[in-house]
This record gives sequence, structure tokens and C-alpha cells, in this order.
Amino acid sequence: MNQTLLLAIPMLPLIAALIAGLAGKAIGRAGAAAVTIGAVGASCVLSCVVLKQMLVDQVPNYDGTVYTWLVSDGVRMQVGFLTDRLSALMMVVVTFVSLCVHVYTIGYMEDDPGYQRFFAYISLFTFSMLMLVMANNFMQLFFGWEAVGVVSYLLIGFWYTRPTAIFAGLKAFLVNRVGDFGFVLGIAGVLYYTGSMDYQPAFAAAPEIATKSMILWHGHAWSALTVICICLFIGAMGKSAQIPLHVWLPDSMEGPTPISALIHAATMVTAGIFMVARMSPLFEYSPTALSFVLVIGATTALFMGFLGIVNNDIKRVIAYSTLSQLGYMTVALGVSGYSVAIFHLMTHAFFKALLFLAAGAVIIAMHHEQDMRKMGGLRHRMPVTYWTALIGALALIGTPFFSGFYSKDALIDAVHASHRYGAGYAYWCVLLGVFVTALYTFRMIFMTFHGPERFDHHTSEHFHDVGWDMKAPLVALAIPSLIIGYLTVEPILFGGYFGSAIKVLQEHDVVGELKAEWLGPMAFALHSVLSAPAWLAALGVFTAWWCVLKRPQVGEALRERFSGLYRVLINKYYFDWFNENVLVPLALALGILLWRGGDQTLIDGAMVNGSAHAVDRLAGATRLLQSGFLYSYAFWMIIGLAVSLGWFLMHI
Amino acid sequence: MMPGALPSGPLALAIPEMWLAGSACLILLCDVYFGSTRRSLTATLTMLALTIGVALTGQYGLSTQRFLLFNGLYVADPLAGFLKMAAFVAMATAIFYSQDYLEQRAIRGGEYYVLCLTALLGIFVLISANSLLTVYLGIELLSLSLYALVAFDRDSGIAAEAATKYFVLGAISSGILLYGMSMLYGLTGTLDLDRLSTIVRSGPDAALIIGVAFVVAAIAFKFGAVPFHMWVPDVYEGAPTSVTLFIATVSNLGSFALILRLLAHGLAGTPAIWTQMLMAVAVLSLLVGNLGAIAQTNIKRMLAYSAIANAGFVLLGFASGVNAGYQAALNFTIAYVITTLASFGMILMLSRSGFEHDQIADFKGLASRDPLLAAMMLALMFSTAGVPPFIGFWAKLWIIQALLGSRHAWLATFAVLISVVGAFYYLRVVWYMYFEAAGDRPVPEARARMRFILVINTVAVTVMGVLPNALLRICERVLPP
Amino acid sequence: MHQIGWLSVVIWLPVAGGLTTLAFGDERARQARWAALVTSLLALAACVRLYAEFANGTAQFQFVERVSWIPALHSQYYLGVDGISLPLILLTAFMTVPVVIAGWSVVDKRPAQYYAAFLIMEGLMIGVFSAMDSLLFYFFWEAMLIPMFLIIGVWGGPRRVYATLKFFLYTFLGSVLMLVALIYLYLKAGDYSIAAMQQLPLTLAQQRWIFLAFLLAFAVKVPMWPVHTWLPDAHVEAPTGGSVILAAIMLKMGGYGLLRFSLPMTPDASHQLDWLIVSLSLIAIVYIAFVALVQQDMKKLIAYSSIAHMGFVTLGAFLVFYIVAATGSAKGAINGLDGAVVQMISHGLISGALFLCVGVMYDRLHTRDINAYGGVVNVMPKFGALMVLFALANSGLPGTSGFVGEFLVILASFKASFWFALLAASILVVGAGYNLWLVKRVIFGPVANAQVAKMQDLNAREFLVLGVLAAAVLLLGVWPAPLLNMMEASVQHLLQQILTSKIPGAA
Amino acid sequence: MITLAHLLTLSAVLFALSVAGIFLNRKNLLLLLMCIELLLLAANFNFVAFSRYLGQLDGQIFVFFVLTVAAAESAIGLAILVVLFRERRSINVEELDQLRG
Repeated sequence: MNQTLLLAIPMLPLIAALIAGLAGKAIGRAGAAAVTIGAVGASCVLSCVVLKQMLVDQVPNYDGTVYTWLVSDGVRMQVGFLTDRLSALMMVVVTFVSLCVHVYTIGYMEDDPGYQRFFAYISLFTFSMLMLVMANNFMQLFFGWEAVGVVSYLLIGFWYTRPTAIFAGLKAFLVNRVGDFGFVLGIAGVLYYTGSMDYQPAFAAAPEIATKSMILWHGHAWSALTVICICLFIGAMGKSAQIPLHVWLPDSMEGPTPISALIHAATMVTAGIFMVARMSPLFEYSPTALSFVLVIGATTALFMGFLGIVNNDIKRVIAYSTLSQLGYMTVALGVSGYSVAIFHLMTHAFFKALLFLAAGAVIIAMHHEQDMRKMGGLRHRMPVTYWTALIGALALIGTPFFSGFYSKDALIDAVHASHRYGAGYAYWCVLLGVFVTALYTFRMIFMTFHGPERFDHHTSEHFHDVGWDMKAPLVALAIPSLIIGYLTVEPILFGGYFGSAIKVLQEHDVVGELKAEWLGPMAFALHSVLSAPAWLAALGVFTAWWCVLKRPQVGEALRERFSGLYRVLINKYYFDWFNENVLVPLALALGILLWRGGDQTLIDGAMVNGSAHAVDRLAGATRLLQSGFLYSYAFWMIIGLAVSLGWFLMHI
Repeated sequence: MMPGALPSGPLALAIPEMWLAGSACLILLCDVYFGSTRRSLTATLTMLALTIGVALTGQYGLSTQRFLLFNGLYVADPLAGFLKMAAFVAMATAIFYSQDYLEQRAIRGGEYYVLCLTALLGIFVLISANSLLTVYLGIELLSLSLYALVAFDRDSGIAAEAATKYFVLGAISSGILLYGMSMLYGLTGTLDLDRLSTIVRSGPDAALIIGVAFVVAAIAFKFGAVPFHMWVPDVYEGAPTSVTLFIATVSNLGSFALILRLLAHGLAGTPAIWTQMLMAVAVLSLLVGNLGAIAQTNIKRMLAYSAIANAGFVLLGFASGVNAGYQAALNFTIAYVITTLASFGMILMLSRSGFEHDQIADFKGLASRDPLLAAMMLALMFSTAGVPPFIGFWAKLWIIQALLGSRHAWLATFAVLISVVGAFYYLRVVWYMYFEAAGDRPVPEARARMRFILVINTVAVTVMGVLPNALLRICERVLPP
Repeated sequence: MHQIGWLSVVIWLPVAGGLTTLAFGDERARQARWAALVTSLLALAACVRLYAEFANGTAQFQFVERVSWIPALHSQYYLGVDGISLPLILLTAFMTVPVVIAGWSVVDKRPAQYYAAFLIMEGLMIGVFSAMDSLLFYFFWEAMLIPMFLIIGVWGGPRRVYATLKFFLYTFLGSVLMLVALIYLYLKAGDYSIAAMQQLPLTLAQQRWIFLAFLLAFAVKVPMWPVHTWLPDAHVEAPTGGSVILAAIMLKMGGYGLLRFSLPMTPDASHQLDWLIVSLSLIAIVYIAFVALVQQDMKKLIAYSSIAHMGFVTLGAFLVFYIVAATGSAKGAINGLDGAVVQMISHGLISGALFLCVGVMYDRLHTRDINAYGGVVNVMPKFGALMVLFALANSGLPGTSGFVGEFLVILASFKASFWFALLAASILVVGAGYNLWLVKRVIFGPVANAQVAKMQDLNAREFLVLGVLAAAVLLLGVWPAPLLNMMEASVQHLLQQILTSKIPGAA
Repeated sequence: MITLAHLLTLSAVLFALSVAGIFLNRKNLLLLLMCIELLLLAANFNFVAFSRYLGQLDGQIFVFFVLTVAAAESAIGLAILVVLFRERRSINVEELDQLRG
């Protein structure tokens, strides 16, 4: 595969970003849009070309260096690309969603002063994300990893005059940094045990590392690989917003909606999932780490879902659903179902981006109103949005034949089939999660598009449906949300699509077990009607209908009934409360203590100025010695003489 | 070595002293006759005498080897030649700096210059002394002239007070010296330093200790080392600045000669006793000097304390008890003299009739009033503080090297640490000059000639700081191991 | 040997230029400025020439000049550079130019003296980095205090007197003991040349004393906790240019000293006492980072962050023995050493840039109090963008130079101990915390008050300065290889010196 | 029979007396001058005693010089005293405290 082609894929967005960012004024709004969309479009096409080459022309994987970043102590750190089917798939997903978002942005940001800046950012993001997925070594992976983090920081705080927005941006970056903190340690560990920063040597060395153990503190030897993997996964927890590092994602909704769709649903947040899948050759040898992954994922999947039920902000509902879905993917990773995780990642990318964009359309139409209690009955006013959103919702809850269905059901079956420690717990979480998902999803759909119009007169007067520049992406995304699962489930899961890109040990191969009773997508869908998930989903939809449309007061009643539980949910399990009222104050208090107490009082006060004062006092004393009286002078002379005489005569 | 073993060299070597004595008398006479009519005559004659003196010393005074004259009372060796040369030059510079000052203060008596010359003669005698007797005469000649000089400004109360204190304490110290000398004499039966150095080899016994202790005390007094330093601040402050300049610079050469001849040479046999005494005295001086200076507001007094501290450094050089230490001490003395000449010259430069520029606060804002002078004072202060690229740094460096070389690591460490404390008060002058506003303080007068000499003096401080080798080499040559 | 001693040129050209500037006098400020600019550019050009002619791949000292200086003390005018000192020299020459330009229209108090001080200091600092005779080294090392003393004291803020005296006495105290150690070594070696001292065998006890004496001198300069408290005061009071030079170059002398003196001259003592350095470094990284978090004065904040970042330098330099102890081989130690040097360079660029940024704001609002600002980006978009970039670089963002050094050191420290790496990596979180919190409070948000609303965006001069620095930061971040290649051989050599015991008989 | 020891003791006593006199007397400067004379005398006494004991003249010659110098010294001393009196109208030791600290 030729390198310039690969090089072009990330470089085009970068160049476009630089042009739009530095020469934004010169080329104007239209110019910026054109340049960036052109670039991203091109790299999308090229990505497809790459994918095609791999699938059709059977071109072998590419693993090559672009240039050497630095060499230190024989460790060669490079910038290079690894394109195998995993990264090829990711490239297509990323560039495609990114393209849609670019187009959608034209309309969404049309009256925003920071138009060019916005395009610059999202193009830059596309570049960073591509660097991340195309990396063939840890250094570059980390580069992309941090770069997407920064761009997301900038984009969440895009409206930098809004205090909430910049706060959310800072929060997102810091929480991600906590993850990266672990990630760096993981990378350092990899280098320590493999002596190389590249993937291949590291993967090759995995079995051997698994046998090593490191002493973290006296007497407690840990499997080196487990430590490394957990460290790496902590990074993933940051990016993919797993409990307890999930807190930044809901707040990130402060950013413009296209961003929520692109970064906080489709691409960046899935980087963690991608990374773990990419590292499958390492994780496979550490069941302990995988169990850890599994439990974290399961917990996220279920408990973040609950939060979606009680929330009224349309974007936040989707955000929590994203969290929950990321939890699903993590669970899949935890049971060694990497392919399933990536499959769900892909489908989710489409339908979740779709939902976000639809929500964005609604928000625009409602003049930046996000509270679902002030919506309702919009299906008549914006049909296209309604239907596409509906497709997205159905896909999300896993309606048979929809894309989401294949990924999610396969996932659940995989968990069911797994015997890993914690798989039982995880199974119940994901199963219950199906009901919860259906519930909040359709609660949202119903509250937004059905029922009476609850918005005030003014809004309804100035209401205007969005233009096609924003509808087109909806449609463009609706199609894959509908069919992509049906088309690709077989090759991706059972066709050995990933080949060498993903490594699963024989004894962990749950997907392989599923393959045994696999009869093709059609049968899978029909068969599912008899399975628990489908019914749970249906029940969820029904409940939503009952509580929202049939008996709206029921919700109220429930809230009264379980007020305690409600408070816990509305406060997001008090995570934010803890961070903002315990962690941050503690850090600041510590800072103050060390500064005032340590630096100013102890070091400066006691040591530095203290000695200065001491000298001063001594000087004063010496002055007094010089009394000015002749006889005292003479006296001192004689004393001096006498003392020296005495001393030496005594020490003869 | 026995006296006379060396050929008693030609009298020519004593020409500097002879010339000095002669010219002193002549100038006195001239002053008596023409002084009242031709005011600046005496000064001019003095400068002339000094210049000729330099020439004569260059011609006859320098000798590459050691000669004994006057039955061993008088020694002429390379060191003597060098020190006399230095003394001449320093004296000339000092007088040059003083002229305007004296004019303004109406201190016109020609005796002033005569006294300077006699004092210088005393120093010369000290430099060439090779017998307890010569040493004593030298000291007295120097001291008596200085007492008179300090009291020279008849209308100044503090001058009189300073003179009194100086006189009384000085007299006591010479009494002590004599007492010590008598002990040594009684112990050895000789006044000759060469003989002394050969005879006194015995281990410490009481009489010797008494003798040495007394002598060391007297020497410490001359250096103004603690606890015999009490006169220094008062005299420095009380005396007319021109005289302070003299005491602070030229007479230091005498003190150096004194300690070298008497202890390093005469008592070379029993270094153990006096080195230890010197250590104690030196450490005390460094402490008291540096601490005392911090508390001062009067720059003359501050420099007095700084002088005490620096005396401590010189004594440390001797305390090392090795030749390298003496060389270092010599180098230090020369460096100190050159720097101090300029520092006091600066004060004289800035003083004007009716205004003694002797408060540190008077330096405030000098940088904006007269950048050149401020820059020079900056150099001088940093030099005295021992910061490169100035001569003072090498002076201290060599002392410390000598101490380390003679296994006195702790003394060396103490010395450098205390000089950090010392740095503070030199910095304060710089701070006043550069960081403080001038207020309504006047712009210094032009005085082109004096400025010029000051510049040369400061440039010397800097150049010898960047290229210190020459001075070091000389010190090595005149003090061969 | 070269026909022209280029090192002498880069040392004395700025000094001469400084004197010329001085000669112009404050009355003819314009000429003085131009003289200063031209001099600094010429010096930079000369340094670039050095770089061009420098041969990578050898640990030999290059551009060596050896002239008799003080035969009486066996000390020579002996210059030379290797892969460790050349980068620092380049940094020095590079950073002086922005300083000169930054002061262009801002400094109107005694401008000639201002520029003279900086140029003379540039020469002396380059002298420090290129001296191969320890007495010459000390000569430059001390002499350089004088101009800095004046810069802070004359052009400084309200508490400048306290700051200058603290700065001078602190550093003077540190260096005098180093002088004692140097003289001691000289008496043993009979020669002041650094090479001779590095080969001198010493017993462990001797090494320990010498090491501690050196440590005090270098620790104060770096500065390491707990002898760091002079730095915040000095920075807060110093004029912008002073802060830039202080942070960008003077601190590096400490790190350079550790690499050039402590480690090679007293390897065994370094081995025995490395726990001290490592723990102090880790304290500096963690403790100081938290202190930086709560600063209200921008300069203080950046000053504290400097201390934390210099902690990586000292940490990286002294990991060697732990790595050997942990893994049995010195593999990876070089990561630490490389990291240390790269961190010095990058911190020089970034902290310098940040101080310039603060200066830009200070020139407009005359306060450094964070609370006085807010929403600056609304009125100064260009500036905002650059400031954010530098803040991110300061928090070690990959793709900027700030990342390289920290990354290498963390990699190395993991080899030494998991917990070292853990503590060191905490800077990722806390560092991002104070940097971005600063940005949040100063740059972003709605326009805070009327004064901010009146702020003008960067003028061409300021934009040029910051732009060039930004380019350097990014370039070094995206492609650090050239720098690493320059150092490689010398660092290898250094490692050999560190690992060979100097205890007589041991070896 | 008077031995050297007696003489030395005597001179020591003289020395001690003079020293005591110097810092016990806080009134009159003239007394100080006298004490100083006594001090020199003690030293002279030593010299003479030793030269007698050693049977050589150097010591006694020295004494001549000392006496001469002492004379000059007291001359200058008195001169200074006069100046002081002119300025202060008193020669009280306790009032000599303008210079201090």
C-alpha cells in the first residue's frame, strides 16, 4: 500500500485546519467550509479506497515509518502508520461521520462568529483522530490520544464567553489527564518490558511479559502484564468515560451539538474501546485486567442508563445513553469479544451521531431550547428529523433488523457465553440495560416528537424547520443506522474480518462459540423475537409510552414515591458533588498549606529571613561592644591578651 | 643562617630611606620659609619627592637576593624592594586624592605632608627591619606620625577624640610589644631576628609563650584585629578622610612587613604557638568585622569594620603557617590596598567643602547623578566583596587555597561563608547607588584630574581581576619558599 | 583548533556589544537599541555557525581553545563544547534576541544600561557553558550575578531590593562552597581543567563532601526544593526580560553543573546520595505543582511551574543508579539523561515564552494579578491563541517541546521504580490543572472589566517574538531528533563516566 | 640576694599596676599618660634586668631608644591632649564617647 496515500489521509484535514485557522479571515466563511469539507471528503474517499484495497484487492497490512521522531538509548521513537482491517474500518467510520458533521455544521453554525475557527477545530480533530487510529506505535498513539483531548477541550469551550462551557472544557481535559496519567505509565511499562515503542514487538512479547511479575510494595508481586494493562485501561476509562472518570462527558454537552455528535458520541470517546481492541494481544494474556474491564464496563452500562431516565435535557439524555453504550462496548472487550465491541462501536457511531444531529436540528428549530419538557408534537413540524431520529432510536434500543440490534444482541450473547470472572454480573447488567435503554430512548422520542406542543407561543411563531444542509447528513446517517448491521454482521463477527488485527486466545473465544449456532442475519433477527432482550426492549418502549403519553402523571407519582432514589439519580450519584466539594477543595487546601506553611513560613520565614534576622541581631550586639569608652577598649585588649596567655600556658 | 654569613651589601640599598628622610627635612624647611606664601608648594614638592623616590628605589632599592646592612639591623631583599615601591605609589596616589580635600578643609599646614613622609619612612624601616630594635623604631615612627595626622584637623572635636583614643591604645600596644620583645630577648639574648629564628626552636615553654603572646597582641593591634580592633572604627570615622585613607592603605603595607618579619621570619622556629593565636584572632576579626559593618550607616565606619574583616583574611594567610599562605597574604594586602585607595578616593571625590560625604545614604541615586562614578564604586564594592571579575576575588581565592593546602578546610569554609554575610553591606552601597532615587542630592563636581586617576585605579582593579597572573607571580617571586 | 576561536567570538562579541551599547548612553537610546539588536543577532548567527560545524557522533569537545591564563594557578583560558553544552549555548543566544526585541519600546528607564546588562550577561552565560577550566567556569558563573543583580534591582518591581538581595546572597552562598570544593580538587589534581578533575581518583568520603558542596551551588540555581524560595520573588520583581533570562537560561546552569561536575567528578558520592536528589526532585515535582495551583500572581505561578519542571531535570539526571539497581543494567538511563537535557532546552523556550506573555499583558494593564484579567481572548485573539499554546506546551502536550523531556524522564523513571514514575507522571494532572486553570481565568470567559476591554492585541513586534518562540516549541516537539542526535555521543560518554567508580583501587 | 626572678616579678607587678590604672581610672586623661609611662617602664625594667643577667649590653641600648621614643610619645600625647581640651573644654575620659557603635 503506498505511503503517500496513507500520509494524505491525515494530512489533508491538518492542512485544511491550518488554512481555515490561520487564514480564516482571508478565505472567508464559505472558503473555510469549502476547504475543510473538501479535505475531509477527500480523506474519506481515500479511506474507503484503503478499505477496498484491503477487502477486495487483499492488499496486505501496511506497517511503516514516516519519520523518526527521536532515538534515545537505542529506543527508536517514530511516527508511522499501521493499516490493517481494524484501523481501515476506524478510518472509514471516522472520516465518514466527520464528513457528515462538517456538512451539518454549515447550517448549524451559520450565524456564529467563530465559523472558521470551528471548521479549523473539527478538521484538526479529524487529523488527530486519524493519527490515533493509524498509529503503529505507542508514542504516536499517545500523541493522537492527547491531541484529540485538546481539540475536544477547545471545542467544548468553543463558546468561550460562557463560564459553564469553559468550565466543562477544563473539567473534560483534567479528567482525561487523569486517564492519560495511567496511560503513560502503561506505555512506560511496555517500553520497560519490551524495549520498544512499536506495536509489533510489544505484542510479540506479551506472553513473555505475562510470566514476569513486579513488586509494587514489599511482598506483593503483581503480574507485570496486569499492571500494564490496567494502566492502559485507565487511559481508556478517561477517554471512553467509564465510571468513575465519566463525569466529564455529560458536561461536554456544553459544546456545539455537531461536536457532541462527532467527538462525544462517534469517535473520540470510542478511542478507548479502539485502543483496548488494538491492544488485544496484550490484554488477552491478563484475565485479571479483562475482568476489571468487564466489571467497570458493566457498571457503567447499567448505572449511566438510569441517569438517562430522569434527565430532561435532550442532549444530556443522549449523552448518558452514550455513556451506557460505551459501557456495553467495554463489557464486550471484557469478555474478549473485541470484534463485537468494534462492531457495536461502528453501528453506535452511526445511530448515535444521527440521534445527536437530530437533537441538534430540534434545538436549532427551537431556538436553542434543550429542555424536553418545553417540546412535544414536533413530528408534524419536522417530519424528516422525526423519522430519522426514530430510526436512530430503534437502532439504539436494538430493534431486530436495525443495525443496533445485531451488535447489541451479539454482544449480550457473547457476555452470556463468557465464563470470565464477573461475567455473570455483567450479563444481568447488560440485560437490564436493554430495558433501561428502551425506556429513556423512547421517553425522549415521545417527549420530543409526540404529545401536545408544550412550547410557548413565541417559540411556535418563530419556529422554523432546518434546511437540507442539516437534513442531508441525517439521512446520510440514517441509512447505515438502518442497514449496516444487517450487511456487515456476518463478515465482521464470524467472517474473520479482523484477521490478525485482533488476537483472541482459543479459550476466551466467546464469539467463536456464538459462531456455532449462527445461521445468518435473517435467522438471527427472527430468532431473537423469542429472546429476552427483544421483550425487555418492547417492555421499555411500552413503559415509556405509558408514563409519557398515556398517563403523564405516573412519572410524577413515581418521583414522589421514590424521592430518595430520584434525588440520587438527579444528582448523578453525587460524583460531581464529590469532585467539586471534596477533591478540588482538598487539592487547593493542600496547595495553600504547602505554600503558606511550607514555603512562606518554614523555608522563607524560619530558615531564610530567620537567619537574616539572627545576623541582624548579632550585628546590633557587636555594635554595643564598641561602647566608645577608652577604658573598655583597653579592657578588651588586656582581656584578649590574658585569655590567649591563659589558654596557652594551660596547654603547654 | 648566621649574620655576616652573607656579605653585608652596599649601602646603596638603603637609598630610599635616606632619600625619604632627607627630603622630609628639606620639605619641612621649605615649608617653614615659603609655605605661607606659596601654598601648594609643599604638596608639589612632596609629590616630586615621592616620584624621585620611586625612581631611586627602582634604581637602587631593588635587590634580587638578601643583603644585611648596618650589622644586620637592616635587611634588603626582593620583598623589601617591592613593598617600598608599592608604598611609594600608594602614598603618591593617596596624597593625590587628598589634595582637594585638604584645600577645602583649609588644612594647609605643610607639616601634613612632612608627617606623611615620616610615617612612610616608618613603614620603610619596618619593611627592612631585621632586628627587634628596628621593628620597634619603625612602628613608633609610623605611629607617632599617624597620631599627629589624625589630630591634624584642629577644629574637629571627633578628630581630637579619635586621636586620643588612637594614641592611648597605641601606646599601650607598644608597651605590650616592648614587654613581649623583652621576654624574647631574655629568652634568647639577642635582638637580631635571624638569630632569633635559629635559636627559638625549642618547644613551647612559659616564657616563650608569654613573649609570643605579647608580640602577637601588639601585631594584632596594628592590624586592627579583634579583640585589639577597638581603635579602628573610631579612628577611621574621626580622622580626616584623607588620613583615614592613609591608615587604611599605606600603613597596611607596614603591618604586613611587621608580621612577616617578626613572626613569619623571626619566630619561624615555633609556628605552632602564633599560628594558633592568629587563627583565633582572625576568626574573631572575620566575625566581628563583618557583623559590625552590617549595622553601620557611616561609610567610613563601615569600611573600618570591613578593614577589620579583611585583616582577618590576611591573618588567616599567616595562620596557615606555610609560605604559600604568606604569598597569599601579600597578594591580598596589595589587592586590598589598591581597592581601598579607590574606595576612599571615591569618598574624597564626592566630598566637597562643607560637606563630608561619609554617610552610606549619601550614595543614594548616584547612578543617575553620575553613572561613571557609580559604575566605578560598583566595581570596587564587588571587588571588596570578592566577586569576579575583580581583583578582590583572586585575593580571597588564594588565601582559601593556602588554607586548604595547609589542611585548614574548616577555616576556609568559615572564611567563605562569613564573606557571604559580608557581601551584604557592600551590596547595600550598590543598592543605594542604583536602586534608590537621587532625591535632591547634588551632582558630583567634575574634577577631571582626580576622576582620571580614579578611573585608572578602578581599571587596574578590573584588569588585574581579569588577568591576575602578574601580581600572583610577583608575590611568588618576592616571597620564595 | 580553528583559526578563529568561534567560542571566544560568541562569548566576547556580546560583551563588547554591551560595552558599545553602554557607550552610546541613555541619551542616544535609539542607537543603543539597534546596537543591542545587531549584536544579539550577530551572536546568534555565530552560534548557528557553531551548530553547522558541530560534528555529531563524537563525545570529543569541539571548537577547543586553550590559551595560558593564570599559570600561577595552573588555570587556562580553556573553551570547548560538546553535545550537552552546545544546545544550551544555542538556547542562550536564541533567547537573548526576543528579550532585546521585547524591551524595544517598553523599557525607557536607562535603556542603554538595560541592554548592556543583558548582552554582557549573554556573553558570560555562554562562557559558563563553554568553559572547560573550572576556574574559568567559576569566573563566569559568579561574574554573571552582577548584571542580573542590577537588572532585577534597577528595572524591577516594588519589592525589588528584597528580591535582589535574596537572589544574590542565596546564589552567592551556594557558589562559595563550590569554590572551596573546586580549589580542593585543584590541589589534588594540580590543574583546574575540568577534564583533569573528572579523572581524579577520590575516596568516597572526599567525594561526599565535594558532592554536597557542588550540590548546594547547583541546587540553588536549579532551583531544587527547599532552596527554591528566591526564585518566585526574583521572578515577580524582575522586569520581563530578566524573568525570561532567569527562567530560560540561568536555571539551566544548575542542571548543567550537575551533569558536568557532580556526576562525572563524584560518581560514587552521587551513587550514594542519589536518593537525596531523587526525593528532592520528586518533592519539587509534586509539592511545587500544588503550590503553583494556588498562586494569584501569574509570574509567581509560572515561576513555581518552572521549579516543578526543573524537578524533571534533576530527576532524570540521577535515575541512573536506581535503574542499574532495579534492572541490573544501565539500559534506559540515557533516556533519563536525554530527558533532562531536552527538558532544559524546552523549558527554556516555554517558560521564556510564558514570561513574555505575562509581560505583554503587564505592559497593558500593569498588574500580574490573575483576578484583574478575564476574557482576554475577546480583545486579543492572536495573543490568546499563542498563550493557550504555550500553556498547553507547559503542561507537556505531545507535539510541543514540553512533552519530549517529561516523557523521556517518565519512561526512565518507570525503569527505576514504578512509584517514581507514578509521582513524576502526576505532573500530567496537576500541571494541566494550574496551566489550564490559569488560561481559563485569564484568557477565556466574558470580558472581565473595562480595562481588559481596552487592551490592544499584539503589535507586530510582540507577535514576531512570540510567533518565533511558538514555532520553535512546535518544531522541537514534532521533530526532536536533531537535538537528540547532537547530544547522543556526549550523553553516552557521560554515562560511562558516571558508571566508572573513582575510588582508588575500586574501579 | 636579688635574683632575676625578683626583678621580673617586679616588672610584672609594674605592668599589672599600669594596666589596672588604665582601665580603673575613668576620670583624667593625664593619669592615663602616666600609666603608659609606667607600662614602658615595666618593659624597660625587663630589658635591663635581662641584659644584666645575660651580661650583654643590647638590652640596655634598647632601653635608651625606648626612653627617647617615650619622650617623643608623651610630647605628642600632650599635644593631642591640648587639642582635645581646646575642643571639649575637658579631658575627662568618660566624656570621650562621641565615637561609638
